[in-house]
Amino acid sequence: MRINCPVCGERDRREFYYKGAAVALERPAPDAGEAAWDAYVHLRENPAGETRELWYHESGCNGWLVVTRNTVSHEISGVALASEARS
Amino acid sequence: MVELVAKTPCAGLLPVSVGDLRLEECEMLPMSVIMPYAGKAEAVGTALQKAHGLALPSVNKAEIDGETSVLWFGQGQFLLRGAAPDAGLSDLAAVTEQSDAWAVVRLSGAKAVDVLARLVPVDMRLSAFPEKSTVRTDLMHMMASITRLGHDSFQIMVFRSMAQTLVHDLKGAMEAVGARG
Amino acid sequence: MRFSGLKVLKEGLTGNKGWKPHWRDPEPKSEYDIVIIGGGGHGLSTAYYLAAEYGLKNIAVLEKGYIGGGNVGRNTTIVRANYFLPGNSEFYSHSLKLWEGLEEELNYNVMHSQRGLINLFHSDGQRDAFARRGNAMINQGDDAILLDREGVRKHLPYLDFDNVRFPVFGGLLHPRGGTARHDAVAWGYARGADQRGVDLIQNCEVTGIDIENGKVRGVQTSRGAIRAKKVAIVVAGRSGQVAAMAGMRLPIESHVLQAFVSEGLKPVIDHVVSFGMGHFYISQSDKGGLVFGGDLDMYASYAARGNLPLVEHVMEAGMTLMPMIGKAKVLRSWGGIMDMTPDGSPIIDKTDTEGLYLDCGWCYGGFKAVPGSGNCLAHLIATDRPHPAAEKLRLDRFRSGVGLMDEEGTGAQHNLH
Amino acid sequence: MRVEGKGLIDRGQEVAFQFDGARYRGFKGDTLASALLANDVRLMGRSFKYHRPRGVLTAGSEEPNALVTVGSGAAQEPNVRATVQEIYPGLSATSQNRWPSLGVDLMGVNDLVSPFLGAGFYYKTFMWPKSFWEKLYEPVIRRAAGLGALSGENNADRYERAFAFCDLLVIGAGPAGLMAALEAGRAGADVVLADEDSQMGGRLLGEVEEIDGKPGHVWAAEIIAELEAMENVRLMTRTTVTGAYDQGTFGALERVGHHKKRRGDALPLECFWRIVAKQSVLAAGSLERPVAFRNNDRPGIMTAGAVRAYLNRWGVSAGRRVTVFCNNDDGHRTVRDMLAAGVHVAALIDSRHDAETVPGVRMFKGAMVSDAGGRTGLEHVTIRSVGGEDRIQTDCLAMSGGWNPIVHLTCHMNGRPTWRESIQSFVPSPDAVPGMHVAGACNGAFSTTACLREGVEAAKRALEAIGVKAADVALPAAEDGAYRIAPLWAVPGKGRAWLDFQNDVTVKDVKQAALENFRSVEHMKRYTTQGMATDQGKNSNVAALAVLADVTGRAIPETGTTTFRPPYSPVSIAAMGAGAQGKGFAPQRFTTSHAASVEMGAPMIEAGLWYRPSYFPRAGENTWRESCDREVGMVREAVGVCDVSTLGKIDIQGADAAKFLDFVYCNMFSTLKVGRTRYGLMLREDGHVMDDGTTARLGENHFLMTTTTAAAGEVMRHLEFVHQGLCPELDVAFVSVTEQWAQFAVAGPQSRALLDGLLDAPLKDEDWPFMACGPVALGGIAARLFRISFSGEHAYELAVASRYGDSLFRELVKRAEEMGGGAYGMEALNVLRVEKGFITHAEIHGRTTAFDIGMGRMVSAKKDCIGKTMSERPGLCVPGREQLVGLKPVGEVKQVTAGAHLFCAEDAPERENDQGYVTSVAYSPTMGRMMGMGFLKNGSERHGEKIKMVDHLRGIECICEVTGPVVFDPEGGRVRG
Repeated sequence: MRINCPVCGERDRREFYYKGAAVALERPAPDAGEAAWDAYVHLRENPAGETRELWYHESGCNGWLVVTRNTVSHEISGVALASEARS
Repeated sequence: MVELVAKTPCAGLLPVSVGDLRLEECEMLPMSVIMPYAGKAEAVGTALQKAHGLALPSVNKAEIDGETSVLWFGQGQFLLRGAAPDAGLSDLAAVTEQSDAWAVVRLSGAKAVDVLARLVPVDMRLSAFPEKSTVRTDLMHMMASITRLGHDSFQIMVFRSMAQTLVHDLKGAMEAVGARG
Repeated sequence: MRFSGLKVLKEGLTGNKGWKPHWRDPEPKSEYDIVIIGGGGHGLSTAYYLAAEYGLKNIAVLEKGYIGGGNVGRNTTIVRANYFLPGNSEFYSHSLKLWEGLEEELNYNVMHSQRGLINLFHSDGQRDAFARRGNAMINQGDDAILLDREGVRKHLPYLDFDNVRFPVFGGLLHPRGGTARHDAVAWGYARGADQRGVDLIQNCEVTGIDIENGKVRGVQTSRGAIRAKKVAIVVAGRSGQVAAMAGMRLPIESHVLQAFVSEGLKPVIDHVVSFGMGHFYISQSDKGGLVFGGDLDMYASYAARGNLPLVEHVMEAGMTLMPMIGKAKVLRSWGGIMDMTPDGSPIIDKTDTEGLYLDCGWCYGGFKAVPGSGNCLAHLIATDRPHPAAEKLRLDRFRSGVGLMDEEGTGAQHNLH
Repeated sequence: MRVEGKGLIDRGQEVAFQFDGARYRGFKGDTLASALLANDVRLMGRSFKYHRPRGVLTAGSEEPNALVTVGSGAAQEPNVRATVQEIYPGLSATSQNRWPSLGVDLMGVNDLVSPFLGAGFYYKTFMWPKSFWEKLYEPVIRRAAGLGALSGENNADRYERAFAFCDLLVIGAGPAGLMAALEAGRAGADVVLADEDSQMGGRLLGEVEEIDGKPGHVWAAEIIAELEAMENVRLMTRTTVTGAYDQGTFGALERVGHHKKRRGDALPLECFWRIVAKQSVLAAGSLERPVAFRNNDRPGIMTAGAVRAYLNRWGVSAGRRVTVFCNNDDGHRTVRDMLAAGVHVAALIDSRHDAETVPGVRMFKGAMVSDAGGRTGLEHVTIRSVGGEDRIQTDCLAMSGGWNPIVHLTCHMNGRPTWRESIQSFVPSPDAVPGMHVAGACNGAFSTTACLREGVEAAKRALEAIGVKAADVALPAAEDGAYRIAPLWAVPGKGRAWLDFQNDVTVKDVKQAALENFRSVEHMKRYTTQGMATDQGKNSNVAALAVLADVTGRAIPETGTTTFRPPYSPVSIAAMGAGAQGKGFAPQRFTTSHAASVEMGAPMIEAGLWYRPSYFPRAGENTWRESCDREVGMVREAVGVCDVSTLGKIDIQGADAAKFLDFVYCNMFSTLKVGRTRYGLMLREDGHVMDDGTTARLGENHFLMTTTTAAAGEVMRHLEFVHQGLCPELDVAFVSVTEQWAQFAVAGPQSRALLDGLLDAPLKDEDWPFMACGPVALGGIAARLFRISFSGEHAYELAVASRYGDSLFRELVKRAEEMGGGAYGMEALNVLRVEKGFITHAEIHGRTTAFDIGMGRMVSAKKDCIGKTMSERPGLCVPGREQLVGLKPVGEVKQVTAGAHLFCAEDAPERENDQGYVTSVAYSPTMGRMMGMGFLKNGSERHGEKIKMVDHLRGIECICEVTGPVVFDPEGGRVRG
């Protein structure tokens, strides 16, 4: 598997660390309530198809990336820096 | 007054030669990581140019002038090597002393690129990685910075504590490449 | 038909013509009391115990492919009860006890082989953690023996004790741990359930779950609608998709776990060996293949196949720990899809929908749980009360934080368990 | 039998080798199989289950029968295909899976009782009595099973791994692959051409046919020479592309040293390549399949293409009286070639009534071979036709049931091949692997002309995809015959007819599986073990599927498909894990004091990737405890020195640095004064403790964070995530300085005196209260000093640039020794911290909260921080949670052990009664007793209570008094003094 880092270019998967769904970027307010926090920390859409997820280019540029990837074909259709990808 | 003796990261480990392949430790030169503060990258570039005669390199590139070099070192990170950073830089960037943090070696020889192909998951052939290219990547299991100094010559950096493993891995690859003739 | 050595002899003498189907292929009825979605190990054992222990007959298992085609047929066949946190302890202990009587229970040789499992440790800190685990196993009534380095050497003389990156300090031996023939477990339960009247419906994909007024009414399938009073989702690997049909979002992320088998070799590894520092475990099948694996590929996936960095990492771990396996050749690699939960432990629970049950989140521990999971889920479905061995496997523990079972201590990041 | 005037072997170079101890001669260019056949050795192996005598079936890596063991001692390599192993002077191979010898194998008795060993028999028996499975049945089965044996010795050969990159990877160097490489090479693309054989050319090497008026192998050699001369083309022979992975990554195994007699130590035996290709052309060819008939596994029965290849490439006739049996025209070529070489062809049996007549041979049309005789070597076959049965004396049967495209790599990413009726086989589905273009025989194109054409076309499609202009390559003239086949999978009749040769799966087994309702192809395979042998069904899957389709009354495509998983052919663990043996599994990290510590005799132990000294033995000390007790005493009474450089150090700068720290730590850092240090506790977002450490404020916007050794990487990653992902607007930058600084703890009542003597200027009391930090100098060298303590003593940590670490450590130790102290190691460090109740990852093991470790009040109420909300979940702060306590043995037994569990004194030690567990223990020389730390339900409220510690594993029970975690100097006077 190779990921096209927007900073470094295309690199082998072994340079990257995977964290999980990009929902981790959408941190609720402290008072958002139990359900919102449960959803944020635990619940996952977990689609069999395209998903947005967080990878860290640990051995490369140190960039946290939002990778749009298909969980069935492993096709990667987009990569952006997390610092720029937040809605 | 106490007198402390300096020891280089690869002391006692290098140089090593296999055929025309040679691995040696680079001289310990001042090194610092420069991380421009928000919106200050351009100003850092100007200051760097003024103080050290080198521009801020673009991604995956190195600026080299004799002993002094600036490597792209990661997102918003640059490594100044060969000169103590100009004091004025500290107003524009987080400047952090790194002179002792890295083992710095030079691998040279016609098949140096084949040696690296055994350890590094990046295309390091001249066509893909010309002179003054640099990458942050892995070397076997270590985070590394690798820069092409010349046609057949590379500068390789890993954390100082891993110097022995670096030499072990490179030496093994040099032997294997050498044995193929 | 009852299986026995005598039967094999008799059939052999008469041309092996008298064998009967191990299970029927019935057409789905329009209504069942209980529908189990998923004809894997857990679904089949659930159906079996519902029929065998609770005398329930009107049950269907709906399988979108062929029975036993999921993770029960693609794993490294390890059976153990070496957990240490309440909830897991009693559950896996219960499951292991069921394993120990499984051949007789099912009249099917699942080749459960209690050859012993050894978890190696490589530092004082790891030894202490394993001591805690071993003591918890004994507190639970199971078995554990703490081995020092020499004790490990006696069992596993072929490890590299001299030049390994992480020297072996010792190991925790779980004598009742071992392996079983994975496919046979699925087939044995399938045959047992079928004999007791359960309809095993293959090539029947569930496409919807019918819910009215908070009560489950049945399912929509590729072979038509089927009404049911109770429905259980037992589809580890696909739990999220099926639960979504009931409007649920689960605390699960699906990950691929690769495994490997080598060419056949004369016996050389007698135990199940686990190398924690390298995320590596290995045993040798009765046919002679080394069966081994490592960590997850670490990215969400439904592809049931992995990539080279993990492959190489597993091989590296094998080479540092037991370099005598170097010349064994990997014959086949495959991947299973794991329901990873935020604490690495499973869920057997009711849902907010009346009559809808959930059995999921087995992470990479599902195979050894096959008997226990089916037995406990059957209890829950039949009595509407959790089985005592599974009462802590609750869905709401993440939200409340009560009774988390994070054996790895890595926290709520699904792939780290 | 060697045939004069044939073959591409070098008859000028004779090569002596051994098989099962007997000496033979072959020629350079021979494989073990061709050389044995040349020496009339037909029996080469035994089957897996029935131990049937077997000869070679094929001439390639798909060989299921002729598996041998090569070499001895640590170099012993089992399961080597005789068809792949090239001979070299001194090669020594032995047969396997037989006892006592290949000719007389007593396990052959299995064959006699085979009616009782049919498909799935073991699921139905061996169940009684219960205990006999592990004791009797399984050991017997295990010993009988398996093929070759590992030596049991550590691998002693070098293996390597490498990466390669290209625009276009061409897999297979037969006519299609050569043309693809030529097209791309001439177009200037960066090409890798890989072929598993020792010579490129593919089937052209084994056939008699012309391309552009030249013998095929001559044409191939010319193309190869042109490719070799191109700088942009890399040729890789003996390289099997084993797997297709995501985004154009391929695994490939190169056999570097297997064909060489003396490999020095440095030459790798194998190299496992990771090839990254923008596009690929699959030109892997096809495999001929056998026909199932009674006793079709006799040694001497081979595929027709193999018989041809042995003749044309190796100059060997596989028999003296050859018979050919086929259902397609390809078998006729074998007749033609054998006759041309002067080999006697006894008969041609073609199952097709309308087969074309082949002159010069007795031909049976519309006939089938129904049986074969000759136990250790074929002697005769029985031919059944409308005219009845004929028996023909023959020592070699060349059979062709048609050809199967090698679709394997197109299945590796879950692509499923599709059935093509015209060739009675599966072909790859389009786009099964992104960027892969399939050409030639593996695409179902069986004429040479079609292969050449498809090779060019595939390369052109690949070039177009990467924007390289195609070059003009003229299509050479070659054979363009049609492929005519009539399906014939299994000859009807009694007896056993083999499908999977190695695993002994017969047509009967498949039928029995269907009878027992294992009708899904996956069920059938698993029940019968069909396709699970070392060839992974290459020779048998399609036929087995066809038999299953037949008995279940379904068409083949309706019955299922065949799929394949990596690797294409088996790959050694040593190759894929190359470099990891010994210490290569993970980097070794050494502190600057390592050499000095080793010189002092300290045993070095692993701490993550680091090595740290366990203790520093002195003369007269016989056990680690003696050294450890002395070292603890030194720290408590004089001064100790300990290297703490392995702790993570992160330099944090920026206008928002303080604000950022407030967010990642649960306690406040914005209030910390410059020149001061504070202990910080970091939570995971799920509310549990992630890590702890001290952070120093070096300037208004400049902090230095310390992490534990174990969590350094995780914390760095976390900080970057929180910054980039959650608050990129903050102006803050991090960089690890762990390696920049060599840092030493100087701890004990004499620490101040030691430093005053060492530093260029003595420390002023008012500047250096507890938790102060700042710059100092020694010998004119800038250093950093922190007045922090992990021992509870008046202590400092002194950091210098790493180059001085070795020197400073020696100096510190020397000075400490002069003051009655010295170096201390991990054992003493642990005792000192347990005496003080300081936690490590033994306590913050990922399941504990700030509440559990008595630091609940550190979670600041004044601000949000990572983990705060979730730490307030009901389950994380309820009464009844296990909380940190100290444990003091008060009964007869004084031994506390880590990992023991805690129970109320009157309770049985069972799970239901579990009250907690012990995390850390130490013998405190200071207190003169064992002490422990652990977690106990409601522990903070139970100080003074007596509880029972039970360690089943070590057989220890001990009554302990519950205390606070701090054993020594609970008021903390010493650390401030």
